[in-house]
Amino acid sequence: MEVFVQTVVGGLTFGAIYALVALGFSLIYRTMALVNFAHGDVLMLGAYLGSTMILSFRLPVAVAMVASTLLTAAVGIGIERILRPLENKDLDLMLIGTLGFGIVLQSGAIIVWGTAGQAVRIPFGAAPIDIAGIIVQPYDLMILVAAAAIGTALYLFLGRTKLGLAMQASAMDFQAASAMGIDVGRMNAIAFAIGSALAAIAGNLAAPLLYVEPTVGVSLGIRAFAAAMLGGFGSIPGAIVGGLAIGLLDSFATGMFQGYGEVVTFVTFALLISLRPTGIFGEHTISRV
Amino acid sequence: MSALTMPTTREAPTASSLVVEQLSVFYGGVQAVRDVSFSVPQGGAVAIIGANGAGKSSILKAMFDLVPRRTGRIAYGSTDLMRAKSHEVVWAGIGYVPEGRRIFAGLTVEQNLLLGAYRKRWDAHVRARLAEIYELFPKLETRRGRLAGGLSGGEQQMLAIGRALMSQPTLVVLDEPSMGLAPVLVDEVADVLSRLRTTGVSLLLVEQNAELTFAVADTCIVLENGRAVLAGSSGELQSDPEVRRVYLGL
Amino acid sequence: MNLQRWLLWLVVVAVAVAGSGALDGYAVHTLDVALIFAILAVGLSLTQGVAGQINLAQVAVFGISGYTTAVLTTTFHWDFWATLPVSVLLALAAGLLLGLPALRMQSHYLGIVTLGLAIAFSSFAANAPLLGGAAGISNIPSPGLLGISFNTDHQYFYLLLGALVLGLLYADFIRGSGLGLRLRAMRDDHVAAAAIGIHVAAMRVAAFAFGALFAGLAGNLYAGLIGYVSPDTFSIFVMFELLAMMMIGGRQSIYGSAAGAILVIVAQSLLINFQNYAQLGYGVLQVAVVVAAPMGLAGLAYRTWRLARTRHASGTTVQIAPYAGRLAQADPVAAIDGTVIGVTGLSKRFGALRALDDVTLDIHGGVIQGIVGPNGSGKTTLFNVLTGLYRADGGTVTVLGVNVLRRRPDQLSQIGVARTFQNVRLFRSLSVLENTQVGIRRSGRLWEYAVAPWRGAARDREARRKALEILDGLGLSAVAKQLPGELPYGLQRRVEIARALAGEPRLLLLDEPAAGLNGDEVRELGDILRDVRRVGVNVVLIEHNMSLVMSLCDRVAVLNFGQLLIESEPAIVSHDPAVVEAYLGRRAAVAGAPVTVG
Amino acid sequence: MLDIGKRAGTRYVLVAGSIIALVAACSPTATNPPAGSAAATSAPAGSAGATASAGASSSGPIKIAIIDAQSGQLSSLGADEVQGVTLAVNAANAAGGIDGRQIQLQTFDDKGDPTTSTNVAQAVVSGGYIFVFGPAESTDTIAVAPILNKAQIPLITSGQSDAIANLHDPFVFLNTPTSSAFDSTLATYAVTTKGYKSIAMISNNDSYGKSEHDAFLTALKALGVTPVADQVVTPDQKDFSSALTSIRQTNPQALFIGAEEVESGLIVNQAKSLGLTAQIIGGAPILAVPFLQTAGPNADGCIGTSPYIGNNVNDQTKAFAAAIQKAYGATPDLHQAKAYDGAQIVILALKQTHGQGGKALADAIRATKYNGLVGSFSFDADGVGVHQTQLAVIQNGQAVPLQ
Repeated sequence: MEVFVQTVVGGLTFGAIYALVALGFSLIYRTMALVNFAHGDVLMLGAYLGSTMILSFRLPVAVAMVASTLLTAAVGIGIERILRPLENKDLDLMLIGTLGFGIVLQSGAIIVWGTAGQAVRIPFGAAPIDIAGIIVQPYDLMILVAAAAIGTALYLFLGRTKLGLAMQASAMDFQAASAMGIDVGRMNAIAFAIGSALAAIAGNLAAPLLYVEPTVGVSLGIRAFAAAMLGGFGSIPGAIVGGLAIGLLDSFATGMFQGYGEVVTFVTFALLISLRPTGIFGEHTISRV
Repeated sequence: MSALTMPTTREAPTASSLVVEQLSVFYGGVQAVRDVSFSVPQGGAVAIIGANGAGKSSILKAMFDLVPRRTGRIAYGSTDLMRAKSHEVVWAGIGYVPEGRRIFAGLTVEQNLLLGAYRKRWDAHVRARLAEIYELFPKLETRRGRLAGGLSGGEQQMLAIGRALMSQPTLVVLDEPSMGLAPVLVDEVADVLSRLRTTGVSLLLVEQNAELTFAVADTCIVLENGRAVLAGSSGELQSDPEVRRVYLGL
Repeated sequence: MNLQRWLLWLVVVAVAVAGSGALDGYAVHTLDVALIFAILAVGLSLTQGVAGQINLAQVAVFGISGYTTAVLTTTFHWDFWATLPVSVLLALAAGLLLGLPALRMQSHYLGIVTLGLAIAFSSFAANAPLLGGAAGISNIPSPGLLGISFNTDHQYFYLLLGALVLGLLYADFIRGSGLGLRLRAMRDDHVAAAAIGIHVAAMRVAAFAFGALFAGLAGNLYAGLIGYVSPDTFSIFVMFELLAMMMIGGRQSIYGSAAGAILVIVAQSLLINFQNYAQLGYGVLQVAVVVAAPMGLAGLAYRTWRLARTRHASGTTVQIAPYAGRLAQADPVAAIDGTVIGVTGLSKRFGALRALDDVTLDIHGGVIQGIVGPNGSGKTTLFNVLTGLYRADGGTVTVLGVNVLRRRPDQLSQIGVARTFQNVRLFRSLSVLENTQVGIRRSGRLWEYAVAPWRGAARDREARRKALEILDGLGLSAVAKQLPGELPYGLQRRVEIARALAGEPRLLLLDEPAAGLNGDEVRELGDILRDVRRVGVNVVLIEHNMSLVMSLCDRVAVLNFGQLLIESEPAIVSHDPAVVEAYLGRRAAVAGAPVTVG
Repeated sequence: MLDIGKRAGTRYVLVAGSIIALVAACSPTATNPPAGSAAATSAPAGSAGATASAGASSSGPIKIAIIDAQSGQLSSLGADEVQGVTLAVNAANAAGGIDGRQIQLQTFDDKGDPTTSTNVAQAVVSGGYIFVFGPAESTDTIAVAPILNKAQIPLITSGQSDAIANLHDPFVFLNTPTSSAFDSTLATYAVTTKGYKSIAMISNNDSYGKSEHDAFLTALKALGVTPVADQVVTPDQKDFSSALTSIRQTNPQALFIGAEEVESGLIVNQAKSLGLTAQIIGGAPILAVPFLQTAGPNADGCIGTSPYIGNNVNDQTKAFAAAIQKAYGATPDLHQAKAYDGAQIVILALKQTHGQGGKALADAIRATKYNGLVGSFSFDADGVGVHQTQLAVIQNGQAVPLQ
């Protein structure tokens, strides 16, 4: 029981990180139909920017977080410019184009920061909460709360604000959206900026739990992509639920099957997606006539 | 009279006429529209009729830069639409009701309408406009919180028209507003469009439904294979055997 | 293959053999690895480039074969060559399994599922004691054959060169064969492919099987070359590299993919000491390829070649002969008596919309039947139900005496139903001839291409002859080698009819065949359809062009709001008040008088 | 659609023909009898190259290669080793080289990928290199060993897996003790010195983790102790709460970690936050910089074992650390140290052979006795040179020798 609950706690913490990354994936996909395989590397960039500001420039953690998020968002706008020709292309092209861009980001990071990584500490030293042997770190709780808050904020932004509605409209029917006077190109740039910002936030939040190095985004990116699919690609609640689900699945699989955990995670995932390709909250049409 | 008010002088772009000259539209190697010229005077109503595939919708799409390639001249007042991007056409004061409605199915009725006024600040003016649209289409008000995708075909058409009117356009372009509508609903659309005309808004209409066309438009252009083969007032064309031929193959 | 091509191959092989002798061990070893990846890329090109099935587990299948070879030679001490068939068969089995998800999903869904399975494989290999865990399996013996042991890189080079050349020839044969046509047709448009009788599910699985075949061969040879396998060898990073090689070379070209693999590996070996900047450049190259040359180097070469050729041939524009009634030269066949299509109480709803509402309609043999009605009246929905694209919500439909509800489109095609689409749906990367050839039906003996290619080739020649005959009949011979996108719209419509006729249908359904045609083309269409009926094919068309309907059709059915208004002779239909109202409105119908013009 | 060359056959024949002519013109060997003759093919191309460089070139620079990951996930390891080797070689060259000949050092990037490793191994063979330093990754070492053996090029690797020693390859040498040595030191300390009865294990399943796992388990069994928990994780894993909670339930006195630096750091962090109080023990990663960075304050009190426990142990290590700091601005750890030692050994051996490579060099390396940073080298038949590791405890972020 203790193991079970503790596994849930651990799974949810990393699940929340996956959820944040998956949110960015989904937002970019639903707005401009781009499957961005460089998203994990954008996370890496955000994490490096944040950790460098903390370690080298001695900025306060909160300032570093905000600044690195804004900076990554700005970079995201640039990336959107470069990847714009890939929108609505077939997956082969998006795959190799965005993977190629990921290679650019990774080798760029090695050139700038070198191969050695950076470690940042958990920003506050609050005592762990112990409930009948189940230990919850305040930082883990903060990540969960942050993911929930960001997910909710994004949901409200998309559903309640003019800009959010315009982005949704562009995603649903870009021709009709431009017939409303919406500049669809700008919506895409904004979506990419927000998606990149989400990756940067996830990178900053995850940094104290990991070690910031050029390849830190790879395994996070793959799991987050799986999470976005499992939740239903393009769906905001789906990204959250999918992220938590992958986090839990991963934790239980490695707990129960040890070294074979990764095998179990991905085979289970493949089976689930095969049974329900649309995911939990998914797109309703997969192949149109 | 109508719930619709004319655009207030403060906000209105100068009402002007639409001029289309020598317009051609190409899809790859295929020419869908060949050297079509016409104009819609300020406050006028023009309809383009013809069989499926004659190129009617392509003309409207060309206005909004939604076709692969177009040549010729399209101007609305002082705005050269050939140089405007899709969304900038709307800024010039043109509202568009696309073929097949193209409402945002995943958004609510009210969100759809508000997006029609995307270029304006969503303030009291827009709220007032929204109220006017609801007065014009009372059914939409009762469904304001519902997802637009769940509306019936007729309601969706009303929504598409209402959405286009939210920006207080001086010219409204409609692509087959009667498609798939029951006769009673076609009458309703015709009624709305007629009332719209009384507010001074110009109309450009692509239609299959002859009754609606002749009821609403002053002038009709008959298109065949991308070419304008006939033009005239609704009254003249209504009894023209050529039109009958186009419609019924007699 | 003609003499020129044989000569070309001879020269290429001779250059490779002579050139390799001059190279040092490193260069040859690099080439060896490049050749193995070329074989792998050729397989991936078949699955992904030719058949359009995203496969991110090609390297995992490669690994399955490599590990099989490793385990059998080291643990069980098999002879190297004895492991080849087993390795390939296991790879093939893995490929077939991998193809199953493709039956339910495509594009990025298929991508992430195959990626997930690939990760699962390398993770499994890192754990399984039989596979040596993370340390892998070393000391795999290199193969020997007839007293020659391939234990140097130079000797191995000849072995690999032979394997690659055979692989290329086979892949190129498959790509151009009837089977390859089907795979490419499915990639271009799987709905239209099903409508002409292609079993899409079988083709998707076959696509993965072909990829696996090459991966199996490559894996076996890899184990023999390197003598060592480990989970890292078959990681997803290697998969992404392979993908890049194929894309840079040109995914839809067999030769391009192979060249891409060789090029990338050779370039990497030359840039080995500039790693970080080389990686940066490599990433930039990938983005550039996608943006500037989505069909890779092969695409660029092809475009250059086309450009040179058209400049060469400028001034000689192809003259299209008008339709000259060649179809009618075929022997007239007795039309079917009685009901061809029997529809009873048919309903189809989309949400709240009743697209078809209790439609009952009998269409008889020997007549040209028109179906008309305003936009949105349910005509196309009716066709889609008749051809198996939509499931009906109620009612019964028999076509040619067979109850067709719940049948797949390709099964209906086997019964003898062919159709055209409202917006021409030709296979855009197949030539006019290929578009027609792929429509020719054959009893499903596609496995022949795998086990007895010469028999498949003979059938292809026969199919090609038939297709040329059909094109000749429709006056399309002059454009047989062109791509549909290069033709005017009217001719594209005619090609679509040729494709439909290639299946020797007994019933041809045409969805707005006159849309977008000019007056002459419409008249020609009428002539063609009359001749089509004369050779024994029942013709049903949806049409808006009323003059065509009135002049061509023997019977006309009118739909409005998903209901049947009337079904009768054209003259009666056009005077029916309900029809006039549907088209011209109530006033015209009530006024009545002008209707009697005709 | 892309049937290139279908109709352009003639042109291609011409092009291909001119390529032949070009190849023939450019390469003198191409005009020799083709490589099909029995003599040419049966002699491995590699050994021909090696013999040539070993015998013929008795003047000019002596070529030595480093094969290590310079990109990809293992690149930081590779970068460390290049520093250690370069420092030693530069010093030797400054002091006059080998009988007046300079040592020329070339780094080859294998990306940590076995296929690439074998590629670059061939490059080394063809390039006339007489000695190879590298790969830090055991799987890559196992992949390249047969190629270098065939070409008679000695190799000193930094991999410590027992599988390398088990190759019994006369050309392969290790500049570090094997996992068995590390882990028997640890096990003896835990069981005999501290008297721990309940010991838990957590290790990952990559080649390093697996090797550590097996070695520690064997050492424990030899001492008559069965671990109370034996959890296996994956190298990519980020969340260890399930494994660590299971371990916590067994309430062990010590927890052995068999994983690389960063993962060990993450495990320690999560173990501490779950309230696990067991003494943490582990191999060399526990004393390395990335671990200390990742674990931060949680590293204090952890006990690791390594042949090189820090830069402040004696004058030799202090001088070495200062030199690395001066040359690269970096603080060295085991990776630089063992690379430096390996390079010193080969330099000594080269002096013995007067710059000759091949079997002579291998024999000379085997015969070399050297008192280095990581211990006293004396090679055994399997190529293992040092057999001792020392224990150290982390105090205030520094490794301190354990008395």
